[in-house]
Amino acid sequence: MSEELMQQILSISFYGASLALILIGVYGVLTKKNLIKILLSLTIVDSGVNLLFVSLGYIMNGTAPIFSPAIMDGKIEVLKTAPMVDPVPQALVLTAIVIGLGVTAVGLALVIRLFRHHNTTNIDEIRNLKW
Amino acid sequence: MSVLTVLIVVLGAIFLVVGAWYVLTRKDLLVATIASSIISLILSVFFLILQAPDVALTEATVGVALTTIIFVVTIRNTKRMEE
Amino acid sequence: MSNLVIILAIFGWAILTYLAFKINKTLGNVFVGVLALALPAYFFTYTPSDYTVSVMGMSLQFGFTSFASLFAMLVVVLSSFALLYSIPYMNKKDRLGWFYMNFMFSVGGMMGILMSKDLVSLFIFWEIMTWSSYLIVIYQGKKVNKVGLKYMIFSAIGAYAMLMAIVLINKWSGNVNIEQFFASFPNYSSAAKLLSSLLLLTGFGVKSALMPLHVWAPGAYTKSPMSYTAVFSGALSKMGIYGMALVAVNLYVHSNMPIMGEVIAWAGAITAVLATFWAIFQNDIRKLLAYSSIGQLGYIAVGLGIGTELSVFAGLYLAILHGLFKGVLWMVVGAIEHRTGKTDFRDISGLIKKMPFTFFVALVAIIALAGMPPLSGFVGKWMLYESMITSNHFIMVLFIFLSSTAAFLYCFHFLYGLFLGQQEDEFLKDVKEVPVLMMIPMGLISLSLIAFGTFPGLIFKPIAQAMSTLGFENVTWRMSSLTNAWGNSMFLKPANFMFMAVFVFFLIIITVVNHKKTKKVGTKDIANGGEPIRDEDNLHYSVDIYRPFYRVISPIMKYKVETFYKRISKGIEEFFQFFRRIYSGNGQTYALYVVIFLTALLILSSTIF
Amino acid sequence: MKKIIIILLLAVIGYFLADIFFEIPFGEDSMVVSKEYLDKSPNDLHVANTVTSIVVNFRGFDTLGEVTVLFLASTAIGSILFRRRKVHTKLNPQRNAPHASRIVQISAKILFPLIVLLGAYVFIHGHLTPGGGFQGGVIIATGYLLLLVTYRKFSVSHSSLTWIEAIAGVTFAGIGVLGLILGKDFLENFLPVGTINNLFSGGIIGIIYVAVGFKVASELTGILDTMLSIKVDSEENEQN
Amino acid sequence: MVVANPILYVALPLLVAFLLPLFGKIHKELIRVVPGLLFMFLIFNTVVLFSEVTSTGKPIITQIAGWAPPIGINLVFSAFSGFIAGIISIMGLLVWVYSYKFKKVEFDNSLKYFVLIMLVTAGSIGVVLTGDIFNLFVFLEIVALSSYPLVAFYRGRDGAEASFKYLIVGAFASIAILLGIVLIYSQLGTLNMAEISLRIGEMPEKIKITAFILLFLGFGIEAEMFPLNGWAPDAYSQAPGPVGAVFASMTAKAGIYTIIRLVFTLFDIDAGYQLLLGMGIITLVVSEGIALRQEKLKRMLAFSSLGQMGLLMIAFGINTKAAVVAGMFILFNHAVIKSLLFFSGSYLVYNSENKNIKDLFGFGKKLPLTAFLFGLGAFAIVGLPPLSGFWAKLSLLMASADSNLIALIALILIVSVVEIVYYFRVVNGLYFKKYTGEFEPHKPSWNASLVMLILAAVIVTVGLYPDLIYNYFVNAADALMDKANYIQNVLPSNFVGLN
Repeated sequence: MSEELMQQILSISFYGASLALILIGVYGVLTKKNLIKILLSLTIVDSGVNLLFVSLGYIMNGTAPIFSPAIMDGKIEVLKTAPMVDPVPQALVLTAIVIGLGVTAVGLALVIRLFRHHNTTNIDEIRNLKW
Repeated sequence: MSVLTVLIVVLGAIFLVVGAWYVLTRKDLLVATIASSIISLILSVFFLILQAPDVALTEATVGVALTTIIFVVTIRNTKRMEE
Repeated sequence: MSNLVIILAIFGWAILTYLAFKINKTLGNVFVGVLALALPAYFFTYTPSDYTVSVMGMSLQFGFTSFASLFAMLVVVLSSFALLYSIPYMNKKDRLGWFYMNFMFSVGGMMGILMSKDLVSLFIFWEIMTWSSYLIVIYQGKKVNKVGLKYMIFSAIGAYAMLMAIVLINKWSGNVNIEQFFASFPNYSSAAKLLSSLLLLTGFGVKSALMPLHVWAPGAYTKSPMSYTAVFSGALSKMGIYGMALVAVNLYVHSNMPIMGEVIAWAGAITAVLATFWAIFQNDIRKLLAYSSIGQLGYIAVGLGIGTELSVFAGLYLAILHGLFKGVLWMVVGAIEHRTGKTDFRDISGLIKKMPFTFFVALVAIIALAGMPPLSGFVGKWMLYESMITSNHFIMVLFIFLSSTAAFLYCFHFLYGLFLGQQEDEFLKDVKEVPVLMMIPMGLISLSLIAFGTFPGLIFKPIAQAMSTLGFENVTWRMSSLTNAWGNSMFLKPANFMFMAVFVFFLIIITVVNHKKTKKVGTKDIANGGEPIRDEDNLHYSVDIYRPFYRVISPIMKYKVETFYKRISKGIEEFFQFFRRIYSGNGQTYALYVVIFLTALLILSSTIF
Repeated sequence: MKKIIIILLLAVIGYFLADIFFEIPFGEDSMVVSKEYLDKSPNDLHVANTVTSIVVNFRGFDTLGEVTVLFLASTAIGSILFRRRKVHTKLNPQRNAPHASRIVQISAKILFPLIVLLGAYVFIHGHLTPGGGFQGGVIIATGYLLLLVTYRKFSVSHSSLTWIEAIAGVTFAGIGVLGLILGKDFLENFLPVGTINNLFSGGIIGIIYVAVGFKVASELTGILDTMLSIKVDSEENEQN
Repeated sequence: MVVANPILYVALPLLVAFLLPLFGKIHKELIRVVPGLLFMFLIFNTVVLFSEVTSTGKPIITQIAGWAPPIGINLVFSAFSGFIAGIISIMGLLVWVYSYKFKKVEFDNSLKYFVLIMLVTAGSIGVVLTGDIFNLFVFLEIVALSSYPLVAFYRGRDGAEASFKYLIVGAFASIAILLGIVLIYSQLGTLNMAEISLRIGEMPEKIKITAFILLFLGFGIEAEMFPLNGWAPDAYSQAPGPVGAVFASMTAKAGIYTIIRLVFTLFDIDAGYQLLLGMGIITLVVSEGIALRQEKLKRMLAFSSLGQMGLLMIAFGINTKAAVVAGMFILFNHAVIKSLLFFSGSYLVYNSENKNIKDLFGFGKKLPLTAFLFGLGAFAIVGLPPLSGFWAKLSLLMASADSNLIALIALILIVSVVEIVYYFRVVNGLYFKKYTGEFEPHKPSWNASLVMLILAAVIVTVGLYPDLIYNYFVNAADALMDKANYIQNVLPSNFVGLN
């Protein structure tokens, strides 16, 4: 398999997968009636965005942005044998994942309280506030 | 990057999409939650392939373990089945 | 001393008065009295000077023109009398501090309007006047209900129309100075001319209660305490006239837009007729006076709208005069309300016996209102008719004639129903003449009305000076005679004496002839065809005395503007009721809106960006 | 019907997004600022793991925010599911259920220190190897989760959690402020950077990541404890 | 040692928030006292920094971790962002004073309450000050995550429901923002806002527009733009009284700030201004119209608040200097007046279950001061002179007249009439309807009264003498509109001039 084709296939799989995750997730948020399902869908969307971000930072045949002793030879000077992938998206995604966790956790706590209050997890039945 | 990796990626991508759909359609929330944790697992493999070990580790701990646990706890406190 | 200080002093004094009432009622009353005396004393002795304040890059100018000081005179005189009158009138009510504070605020607002030489400060003081009068309108609390809201809404519509005009003028003229606006108005494009003048007219028209915008007036006039209504109807509504005179004369007469003048004049004429009709059928004296006020303001608008020298002169004369006699009449109503606690014709009668002074004052004011010779109203009517005839407004003459004739009906109703007619002893038992402090203002204004009837030149002089601000230089006037376009002149002194002599003569004759036939009758004293009279039957003569007349003209009276407004407001509310459905209460729907919005933006991205 | 509309909407969005994304070439080097990071991380900071140096130093402010987010999440859950202290012992049926089987209990006992050790390793070596404060913290939290699930009556001491949380958080923010006090920037390194690939390298980065690890571990344990100890009976009304 | 530094706006609240549980262990009263000291320090910080900015005329750029802007994150304290940060910190202090005795809450609850209030303040200020777009996203998340529990703070209300709606929509916002950031980063390789703004021309047109749309959507949700603000009325109305003021004066300010930065600084898309203007008009009309039909006081206030946000968008969308100055004025007014309305309004309906407007009938006599201040706020927000609302409205109208938007003037004024109708309905009811006797009035504590009086004094003072703060608005507008200056100050070395 040639390098070009591989790149093509990889780009389609990564971009396609993340796009599909985002769209499926949004679809879930918009159509599922169960509160927990909605939050599950939101985590799926989050995963999609994260995957997209990381795959944008990827460089073909790059290595992880960690300087290992083999490369280093114990010297301060850094030797680069292979290009390193972009570390910034990784750092940002790290943050994004934790934020997503926080939001999901708060959302689930709200779900528990809503369930105690309304005795249901159907979003259509939780409509005390309207108009 | 070897052909095998490409193959894994393609399969994984398909599995991701199917898994996401499965999560949405499954009426049993517990199963859906477990399925979503499997999605996270595949994602963390993807991150590893994309040379992002830090993210992979985070996704593996947060997405696979912690998020799932919180969901399970919530389901225990509410209803297991989606009506 | 700059002009602005007066206004600030009034505002500061208002707050001090409020605090004084918190401490002690007597102290508060002293504060009110001090302002009532100090205001005219200061006003008639100081020398005006200009003053400029710079706010947010705009320069706001203050100073009196001679036109403004004409109105300022009216405001000062009327409000100081009304303040004096208030002291006994309001004595038994609560929250006096609040009342007087807002009273003084609105006086300060009116002075501010007259002092402003630029539109922004005019608007600011206009709004101060508006909300302070609103706060007085709603002062009486629960009884008021929706009147205050209606007043506020209409004021807001007017004020915002004015604000829009100001903003546009600022753009088109480059600044907000009034004189420069007039100077640059001829250079406006015709659309700009039309838009700015329509907006300004709406703004001023609301306060002067011109016909389609008068809806608030009857309620607001009747629901505020009478001592304030004297100022409200007498002076505050003149602020609308002030603005309208400025705009009408400066813009249309001098800038060749007579069509707008015609609009004002016709609006005034129609207002005069319809409001007078409405006044006739009222059973509440306050309502009667309120509609009468609206009608009278219509005359003034006619005068200003026609826009010839004589008509403007007549309009201004009527404006000043209306302020005075309507002030007295409201005070009379206040006096009656103060002593009897009632304002309905059904409940009041025969007050002449117990309140002769009030009757006399009311008589003078009513004659002035009706425009009969010995008193000053006649002079104004005379000039108004003449100006209409000389400017070929013959149909309008008919309207005005109809309205003034009809006005006799309610004038009679007023006098007869309240002071003459049936007398019930039990009703009159506790009624006394009003206290001296209330008599003084009423008496003094009535005296001035009599004086102006013979020597109208006393007011002609300041009006003539004021006319020079409006671009009519060298208006000729005489102290006690009227000349007309055809060269005839009428000397008022002999004419009035003659008229009075005839009047007294007939009075004596009628009294002598009827002396034996008169007898006192109560409201239940009535011949009936065998039907027993029940207690709840009110057989007061003056109730519904014009019912046959009403039957004749009822087809016209059916159409009320109010229903039209009601329908509009209802339509608007229902329209937004529909919008409320957007917020369906379902979180998912809100998320869907987000997605729809995103899709719309993406689809339209090629056209928008 | 609604679903079809939604699918159509999503199809439009998907079309536009796909249109955009497939225009961005995959796997090509388009680094601008990152080049600086890759250069400065080993040379100036002496940190082997560039991601760590970005997370803790170059973009340390983000991480402070991130730690705050977790802190907020824990506070938020506590606030949303707030219980009174008195009724805390009255746990829900789940917690009152019998303990897990003995095998599970013993293996949990054995596993727990190992898991904590792993977590500690991960965050202590955050600047050398993949992983760091978050990952290590989460791993430790899962260790506590194991205990919470296995021993139904096991509960974490809230007081000590509070202390750990506070001290760890204050260490992070305090190190930042300390930089200010020492006349440097907020979060700027003021310690010797050491030799690259040694444990003691990278100056404050290691310390901060350890603090983050403790913070994350305690927050997440707190969250888990709160969520697991929910009482079932209906809530009492509070009015404003 | 540095006494005042923009970084302290964020660092100190976080530090105190982390430490607050420990303070609670020392003495329970410290939980309430310490946040107040913090807010006072923040105001001191504002005063020092702002005087420096005013005297030098240049923004203060703070690097973090010792790296110059494109590499490290930086904070920009300019006449514009600093002004908003100042408003937020002052409102923070007032909210603290107000809620000092708002309710007898238990130890744990009041701890959480003050932690959340501090963090929402810190987050909002962080959003306003930061010069890095991903950092902005993080702070927006902090704001959102502290808002969710605040909305759901009381159990007796439907706060959880409101909070959940907010969470769903807010999650969409964060996804959209993150996607936008991803697109920008993939093309420009940087996250610094100054550098993005400098090099935005390098982005391919299509990607640029999509990124703009995504960010506009995300920030629009935070800025309570019309079709995206379904969460807002629920959140405003279900939150505890002071939190409504927090939303109006802090989070909404942060939201509108983001969208202003997006349109004014980050992107060079001219249609962005028109889009903002159009959305502002729609938001204004729809929200004020719906407010007309509300039966619940807080919901009405919420919709009115949305209307004000629309007005703000209009002001900034016109994009002339005069309009931006007017926008700053409205922003200031909205923070002050809406807070006063929420503060006084929540005492008027204190004991009412449903917070209906008809529950407060006749309270004018029962709670004279509170009712009076509510009335004053109503007068001010509809723009009656001589209160501060008038000048803002006047300057906005004059600005739109200068841009030949005559229909817009008419529209704003018509909407103002609608505003008058519903506010005066309440005021009328307050004073002139019969007291039902169903609900006991609750007298505000002295600290709440103090806060309301301070706000009222500000409204009246600014109304009487707008020049007192007018210059700050002008400076802020200058700082906002001078994009080249912003870039040059942040990136002195890279800057060669705008294309």
